[in-house]
Amino acid sequence: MTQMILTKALYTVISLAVITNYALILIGTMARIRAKVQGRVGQPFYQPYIDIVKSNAKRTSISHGVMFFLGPVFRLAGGLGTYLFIPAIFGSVIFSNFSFSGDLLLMMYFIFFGQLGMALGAGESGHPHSAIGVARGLAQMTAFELPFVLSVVALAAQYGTLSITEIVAAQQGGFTHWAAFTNPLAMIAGMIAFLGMSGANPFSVVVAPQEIPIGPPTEMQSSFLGMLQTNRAIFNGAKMVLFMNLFWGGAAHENLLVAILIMVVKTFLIYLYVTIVGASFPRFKTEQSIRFFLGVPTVIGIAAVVLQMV
Amino acid sequence: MSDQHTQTQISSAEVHEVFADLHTRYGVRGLEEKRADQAFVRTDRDEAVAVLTHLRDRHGYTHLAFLTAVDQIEEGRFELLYMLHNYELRHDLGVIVEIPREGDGCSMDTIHRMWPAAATYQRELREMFGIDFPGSPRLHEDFALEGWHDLPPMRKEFDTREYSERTYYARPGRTKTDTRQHMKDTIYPSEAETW
Amino acid sequence: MMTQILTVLAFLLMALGVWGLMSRRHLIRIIIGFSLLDTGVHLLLVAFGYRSGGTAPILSDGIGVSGLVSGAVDPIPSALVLTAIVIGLAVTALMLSFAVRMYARTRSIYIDKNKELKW
Amino acid sequence: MVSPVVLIAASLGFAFLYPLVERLGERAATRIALLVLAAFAGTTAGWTVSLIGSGVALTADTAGFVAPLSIQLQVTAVDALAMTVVTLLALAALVQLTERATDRWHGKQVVLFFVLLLGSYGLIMTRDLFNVFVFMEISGISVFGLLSTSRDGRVFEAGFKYMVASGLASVFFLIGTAFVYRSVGSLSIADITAAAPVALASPVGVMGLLFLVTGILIELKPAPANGWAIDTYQAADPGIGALLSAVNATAMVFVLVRVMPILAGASPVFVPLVLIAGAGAFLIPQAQALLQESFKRMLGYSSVAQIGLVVLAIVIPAAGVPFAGVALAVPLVLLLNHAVAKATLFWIADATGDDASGFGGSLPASLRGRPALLVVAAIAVLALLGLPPFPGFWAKWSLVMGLAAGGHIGLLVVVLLGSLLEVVYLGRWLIMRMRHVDDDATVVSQRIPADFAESRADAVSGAASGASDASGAAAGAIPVGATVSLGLATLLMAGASVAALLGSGVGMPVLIVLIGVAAFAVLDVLRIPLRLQAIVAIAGLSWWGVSAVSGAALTLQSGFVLLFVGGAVVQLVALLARPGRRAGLVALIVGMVLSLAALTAATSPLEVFVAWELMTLTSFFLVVRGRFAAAASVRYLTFSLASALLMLAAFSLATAANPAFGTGGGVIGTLTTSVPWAAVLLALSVLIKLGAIGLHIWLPSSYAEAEDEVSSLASSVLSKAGILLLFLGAGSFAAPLFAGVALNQVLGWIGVITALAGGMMALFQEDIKYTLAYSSMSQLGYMVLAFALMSHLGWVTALYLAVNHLLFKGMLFLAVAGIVMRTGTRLMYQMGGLIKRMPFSFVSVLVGIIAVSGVPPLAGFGGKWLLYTALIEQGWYLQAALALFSSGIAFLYLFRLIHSMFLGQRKTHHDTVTEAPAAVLIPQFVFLVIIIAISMFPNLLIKPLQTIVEPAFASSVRWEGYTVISSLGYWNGNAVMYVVIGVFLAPLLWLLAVKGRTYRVEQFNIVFAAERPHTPQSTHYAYNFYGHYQKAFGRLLDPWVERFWSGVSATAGTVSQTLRAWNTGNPQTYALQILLYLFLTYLVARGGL
Amino acid sequence: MATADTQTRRYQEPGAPGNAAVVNPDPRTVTGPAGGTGQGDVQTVDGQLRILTEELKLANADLRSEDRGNFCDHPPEVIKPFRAFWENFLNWARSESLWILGFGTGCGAIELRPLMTSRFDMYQYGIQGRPTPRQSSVFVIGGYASVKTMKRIVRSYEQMQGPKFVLGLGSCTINGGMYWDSYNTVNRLDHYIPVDVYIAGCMPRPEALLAGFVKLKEMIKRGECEGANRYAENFEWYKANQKRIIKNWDMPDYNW
Repeated sequence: MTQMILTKALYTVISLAVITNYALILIGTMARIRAKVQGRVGQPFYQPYIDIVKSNAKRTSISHGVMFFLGPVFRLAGGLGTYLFIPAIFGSVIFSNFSFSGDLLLMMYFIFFGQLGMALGAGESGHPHSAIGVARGLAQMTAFELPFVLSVVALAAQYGTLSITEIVAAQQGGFTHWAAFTNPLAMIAGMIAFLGMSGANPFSVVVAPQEIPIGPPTEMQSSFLGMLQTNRAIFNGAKMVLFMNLFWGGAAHENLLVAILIMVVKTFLIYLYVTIVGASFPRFKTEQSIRFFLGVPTVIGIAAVVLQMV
Repeated sequence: MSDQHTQTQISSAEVHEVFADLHTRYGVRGLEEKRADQAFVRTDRDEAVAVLTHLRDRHGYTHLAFLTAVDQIEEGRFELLYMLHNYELRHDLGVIVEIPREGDGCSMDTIHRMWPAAATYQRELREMFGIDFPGSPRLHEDFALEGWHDLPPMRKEFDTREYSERTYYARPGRTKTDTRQHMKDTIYPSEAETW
Repeated sequence: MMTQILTVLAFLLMALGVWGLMSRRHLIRIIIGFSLLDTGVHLLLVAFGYRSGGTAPILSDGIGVSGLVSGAVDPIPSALVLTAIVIGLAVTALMLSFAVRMYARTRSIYIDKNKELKW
Repeated sequence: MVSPVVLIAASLGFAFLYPLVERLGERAATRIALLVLAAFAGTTAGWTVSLIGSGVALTADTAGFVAPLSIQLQVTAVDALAMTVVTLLALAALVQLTERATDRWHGKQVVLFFVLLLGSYGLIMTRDLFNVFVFMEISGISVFGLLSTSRDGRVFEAGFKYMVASGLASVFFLIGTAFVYRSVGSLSIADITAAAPVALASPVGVMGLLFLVTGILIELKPAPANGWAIDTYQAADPGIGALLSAVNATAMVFVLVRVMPILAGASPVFVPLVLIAGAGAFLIPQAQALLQESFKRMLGYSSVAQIGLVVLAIVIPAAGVPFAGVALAVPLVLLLNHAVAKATLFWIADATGDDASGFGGSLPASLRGRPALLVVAAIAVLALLGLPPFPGFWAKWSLVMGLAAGGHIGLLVVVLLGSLLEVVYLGRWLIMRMRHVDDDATVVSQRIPADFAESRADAVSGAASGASDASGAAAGAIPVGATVSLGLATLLMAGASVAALLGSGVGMPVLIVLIGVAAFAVLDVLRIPLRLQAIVAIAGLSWWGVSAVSGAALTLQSGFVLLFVGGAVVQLVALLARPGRRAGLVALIVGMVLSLAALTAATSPLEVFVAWELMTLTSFFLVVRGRFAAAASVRYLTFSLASALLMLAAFSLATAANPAFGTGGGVIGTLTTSVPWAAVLLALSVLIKLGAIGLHIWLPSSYAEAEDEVSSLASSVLSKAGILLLFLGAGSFAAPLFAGVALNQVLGWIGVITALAGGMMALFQEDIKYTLAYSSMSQLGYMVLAFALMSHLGWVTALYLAVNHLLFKGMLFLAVAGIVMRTGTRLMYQMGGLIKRMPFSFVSVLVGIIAVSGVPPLAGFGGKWLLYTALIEQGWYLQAALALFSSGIAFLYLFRLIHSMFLGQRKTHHDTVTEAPAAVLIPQFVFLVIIIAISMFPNLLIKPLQTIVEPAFASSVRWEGYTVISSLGYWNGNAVMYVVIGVFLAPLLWLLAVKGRTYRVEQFNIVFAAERPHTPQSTHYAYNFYGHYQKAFGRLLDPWVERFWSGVSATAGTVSQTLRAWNTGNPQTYALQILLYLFLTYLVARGGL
Repeated sequence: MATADTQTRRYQEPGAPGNAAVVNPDPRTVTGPAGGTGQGDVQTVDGQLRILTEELKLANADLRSEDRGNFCDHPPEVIKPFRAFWENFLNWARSESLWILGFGTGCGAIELRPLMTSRFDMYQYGIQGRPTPRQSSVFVIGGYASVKTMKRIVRSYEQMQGPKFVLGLGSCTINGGMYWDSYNTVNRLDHYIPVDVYIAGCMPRPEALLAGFVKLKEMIKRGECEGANRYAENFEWYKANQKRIIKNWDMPDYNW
């Protein structure tokens, strides 16, 4: 028993280390790529590490209260948990994480865990801009949730299961088996929702730096900010892995390193897609993005579901 | 079209007509025509509001461009300048009112009921010159300065350099150089010839 | 035959009464109409009890009970009418007194000035 | 035995002798009169007892002849009972009358009174047609005389109209009598009845009977030819009105009873004729009464309507359970119920001097602060509305059952619709009288001060003040006489209720409800403080609950008993925080809980319905206690009773189709009916109670405007009654309804749309209690959705959600109660930053909202997991997506709730706020512990729920340790909890390790664009929190439903306005109407033109 | 880097008036916080200036009484750096991740903008803007600081979390520049907040600004930028100076 727990703990640490470092490097690299596109040198690819170290190296921090203090903890816990409830690499024991605790529904609801904690922390900071950011973020979240849910339901209907592992298993055997190609409508709705989920342009009104300085984390600093930066990497990684699993066949290979490579490539492409869209469009207002998500993507999602029903 | 817009629509004779009217009614004096589209008149403090009202209602000077003051410390008075504008004629008319600098006399009737925007000018004048405008809204609230307790800084007897030295810890060793000369001598000696 | 005539007459009287009741504005006239209506009904009752050639239903020595049963007009309607007349009288009196009070209150004897209560 | 003649003679004699008696002095004379009446009452009571025993009638012939030559008086048991009640009411009326009489009229009034009594006795006893006329006229003349003693000068005008109308009626009656006599040759009713099929079947005979019956009907004041009667009720002194309504009308009904056999024998047209007349007489005045501004006039309309109902009951053979087989029991009970109740209401109008009616803030709250009078008035109104436990209820039940059994669907609709209208105006009257004096009766949604100013007084909830302190209404002393009369009437009603209840055959659980209420009412009378009462209630209910479920297997019944009683007991603890006394609060709560329990134990449709009605009533009286709850409780009462009436209709239809319907009880599917319409009505009824979209407009304001503890109980416990009923009627909903669509599919869509709409509306509320109320609506929508799945997992989900909702909504509402108690406001944006002052409340709310929104690892997620799994399993994909979307919305409003109250900036004047009292916190933490427990170990809850559902469906999930596995997915609550603890602790330890020196700063120490925040009020972002959401949805969020119901209300008003304009106030119009009525009866008899 | 340096030299000849290139004046060497009667002395107005109470809490005496409970009353504290290697590592991280507070206090702020452009690309030096003082580590005072702005500068500076660095941009921050005799412009920024690097010029070009940043990075790496600690050490002195010019002090004594 003890040995089992220790093994699991070790696997968890490995899995988390891989995803954290990968996601941090991915963020740094993507920033550098963006800089290159703009004709700049750009920050070093390891800049996210420096920033996190710097934030944690602050000598003082202020706390507005218990929830403020715990907010980033909740947030990071949400990110970690979300990742840990997803089997990152199909068929790998090390990367199966804690996916035995629950299925897709658990994962979808666990996303709220971090949001809620962060929102509470931001709320206790007493800063109106934090609250405004949270209000916007939550509103936008419910909006993109609808197409996302529709696409997930379409997938569940298609494969007759809510287990992520089984969904990935059903997509094995060549890229034509990927949900992206067997259920393109669901994929489209889901990938549009993913834009909202990642909070990049045009759905970045939550943090709108010019208007409501940085939104929810306006008051967050020092180690708190460091945790949020860490979470940003992990949570992003988790979401990309999830979408990779749902629509893009997951990462599966008998050789673990090849499987990781597959994951790296796929998530990189997913992130690139977000970056490209983000670089190409201006920011929506909150009500605009709500209307957007409840418009075309929702209709596509409904179409995907209806296709499964008939 | 644009020419018509910029050109003044009023002739000197007409300006004189307005002046004559004001003169006969209110004893306005001292017409100075600085430009074709700009003239100044002087009036007494007691008549000033009536003159302004008359100008606004009868002669079409509906716009208060600004209200400011000039400290004529040598003559011991402030000159309040009400700059009015007539949109139809594209003509500016400055009404100069002289008021005493010191004591209770350093005050003027408020005109914020005629031009609500005037209240803001009057706040500024109160703060910068210490001119009182009884009845003007929010007159004694801070305007540009926060918590100023000294002499109103725009009065000429206020020594701003002395105040600065007294208050702001001048850094020793500061020298003053004529900028133009410095640039010629030191920074752009080669290019200076071409200026 | 007599019965039919009387019946028709009774209904005519009733119709007259109803007409008076419905068409007059003056309270007293309404009451008169009402009385006419009453009278019509009484007449109807009497008419229904009438037996052609019958005697008055009075129990006297000359006529025995059997003679009365066979020869006299039906006594019950007459008895009823008597009762009804009394009652009608009482009601009419009450109506008149109410009319007086209404007039005292509103200073108008006309019905359409006396309709505060409605809806 | 005393001969009937004696009674007549004694009445007459005493009336004549009274002027002599009066010489003994006024008081003595009054006493003698009362004694005489008492003797009458004794006589009639004696008759009743012996006649019920012997079963034969008491007959007396006058003038030494025998019938038909003589006038025959006869008393049956029914007659005797009616006469007893009439006499007792007369006794009460006399007390009231003599006290209120002016000197001028005193003696004359008594004389007239006895003449009226004589007439009434005569009408009941006589068996001679002409004699009926005589007694009618005697009654009439005495009524006119009594009328003229009224204070209101308009009474002469009214009396004049009455005389005209009554004169016409007499004329008709006489004409009819004449025809009948001519055809039959006898005036004895017995003879005529015997001869009718032969002698009166001719056109002439029928014509005569038509006149006769029209005359009688006119005397019964049938709508639409009854304006004169209404005018009279309005102008007469209430005491006279009471006599008119209770004594005179009662006696007149007996005339119809006598004549009915003749009519039925003579021609088949008369039964439908009288039915139509009765239906019209019942329905039309109910509509006309809606807009009345005079209470007496409204009562007048109500009186004539009630008589209409009695007329219906006379004709329809009742087939319901109570009084089955007793001839005329239904109309008699209805009649006497009406007589007592109506007399009571008239006397109350007299005692309070309040003749206002209708709806508006300016109306006097004349029963506020007069608890005794309020109880009496409430009893009268409830009895009049035919609600349990009053006799009228059983009669109405039987009547409706009879209508359904007889296939009179149209009449069924008329009766139910009329009853509903009656609920509206009488309920409104009662609510307006008992409302808080501050209440302008307009509050149906949140109130926000126009200038957003902090105003404590404005937003203080009803809870802060309580019911007992309100004595704004000038409470003049009630006259002794009125007290006696009202007391007598109430005793009469109570006695009748007990008798009817015992005779109705309902089981013990229902009786326990009433015993419970009565017991705690006694405690109130003894002025026992609230806390003590609460302790007694907690102990009693716990004991009762434990004894009810101990040893029993876990079934739907015991499960719901646990839910209801357990939930209520825990929340009752919160009452310990309230010092002082609150009359009626505990009694009503106990009544509500016990009636919910009775609902689970009901073994017949009647019991279900009684329990349902009792639950409605107790909860209504709980809701109406709120400080600004008048308008809300009008909606609550109207919709609740509409729901009850629909249920009644459903039951009657179902029973008519299947006499065995609903017997059994307490198990899933008891109330299954195969009649589609019954199923639809049942579903509608339950949907109203569950606040489904479109039918929800009563819910938010009722939950929100009630006192805080009541809100909590209503939302967490009471709302589950509908769910229970869904399960009881489960089998009804699965059958295809039309075009292959089953009712449960419709229910499912309604459920999910309700969930979404409720959440949407909760988003935009500033008032915390409205937010929670809308949230309840939304959650109930989920339960309906889950139930509608009609699958094992769906039902487990429905029950799971019900339990979960009870836990977290109880917690949230109680936490809010504590906060409102401390901060004195219900508006969220006026709170803020309370986390530091009320940390325990914060924890409770936090756990509550996590549980509601379904965020793992708490129990709420279990509900979500079950729901979506069940939905997807059934192929309800779109519903699943919508449900998920609305669960996101739920997350939004819940965050807003916790943020606006606890986070953000604390107001300076809340700096000294303290934590909620322990008594309020304890129940919250009890719930909290339960939530944590079932989160850790979901099998603790899900497995028992599976057991409950097992009888209906085989299990479709299996367990592996703590993992529940469905055909679609799996969930291990235990593991999730550990993972969450792990991922939470790791960052926390990391943070504690690496963080530099952390300074605890205040809420104002924020970066504020280099400025400092001005005031907490201007820095707290809470008002219109989701403004952008509103903007995004635009017109979609318009209050369509509210508008629809306003339209319905306006239409009803227009109809009422139009109908009442018919009563022009002109005697000639009235006369014309009477003639038209005659013509109409002729048309009906002829079967058309 | 090299380009920036050259350009700095091109326009900022040492020795030019007010062209102090990069200076790091220690306030204590100019006017000591303790005692002294000179021009730069602490002028306690009627002896009223008391920042700390006996319990070493901030008195917040200038706030309305009902506001006092809304603010923290803890004074700033000196926080000792870690030791050699570890602190060097942290200093490296701090110097490579300079987040500027997006608060343009004067006309010099216009020179900040070009740094974001592709031409100057401050990101490559680990510099980026931040909209809130809480998350920023560098405060660039963009030129003249009027008294009114000074109040906001003090607030924002105090709200930044240490270690924090201040760049004085332009001559005005050094000695008032062309506003040296103005009645409402401070002459020496370092009397009010600790300044790490001055960049002289009126206005300095973006290249100069970049050179300043480079200088700052070097200083941070050497562990010389302890402005936050200096501020805490000489808290009363700074506060007295600030309160001397900021007359309507409607904020807490330390803004946290």
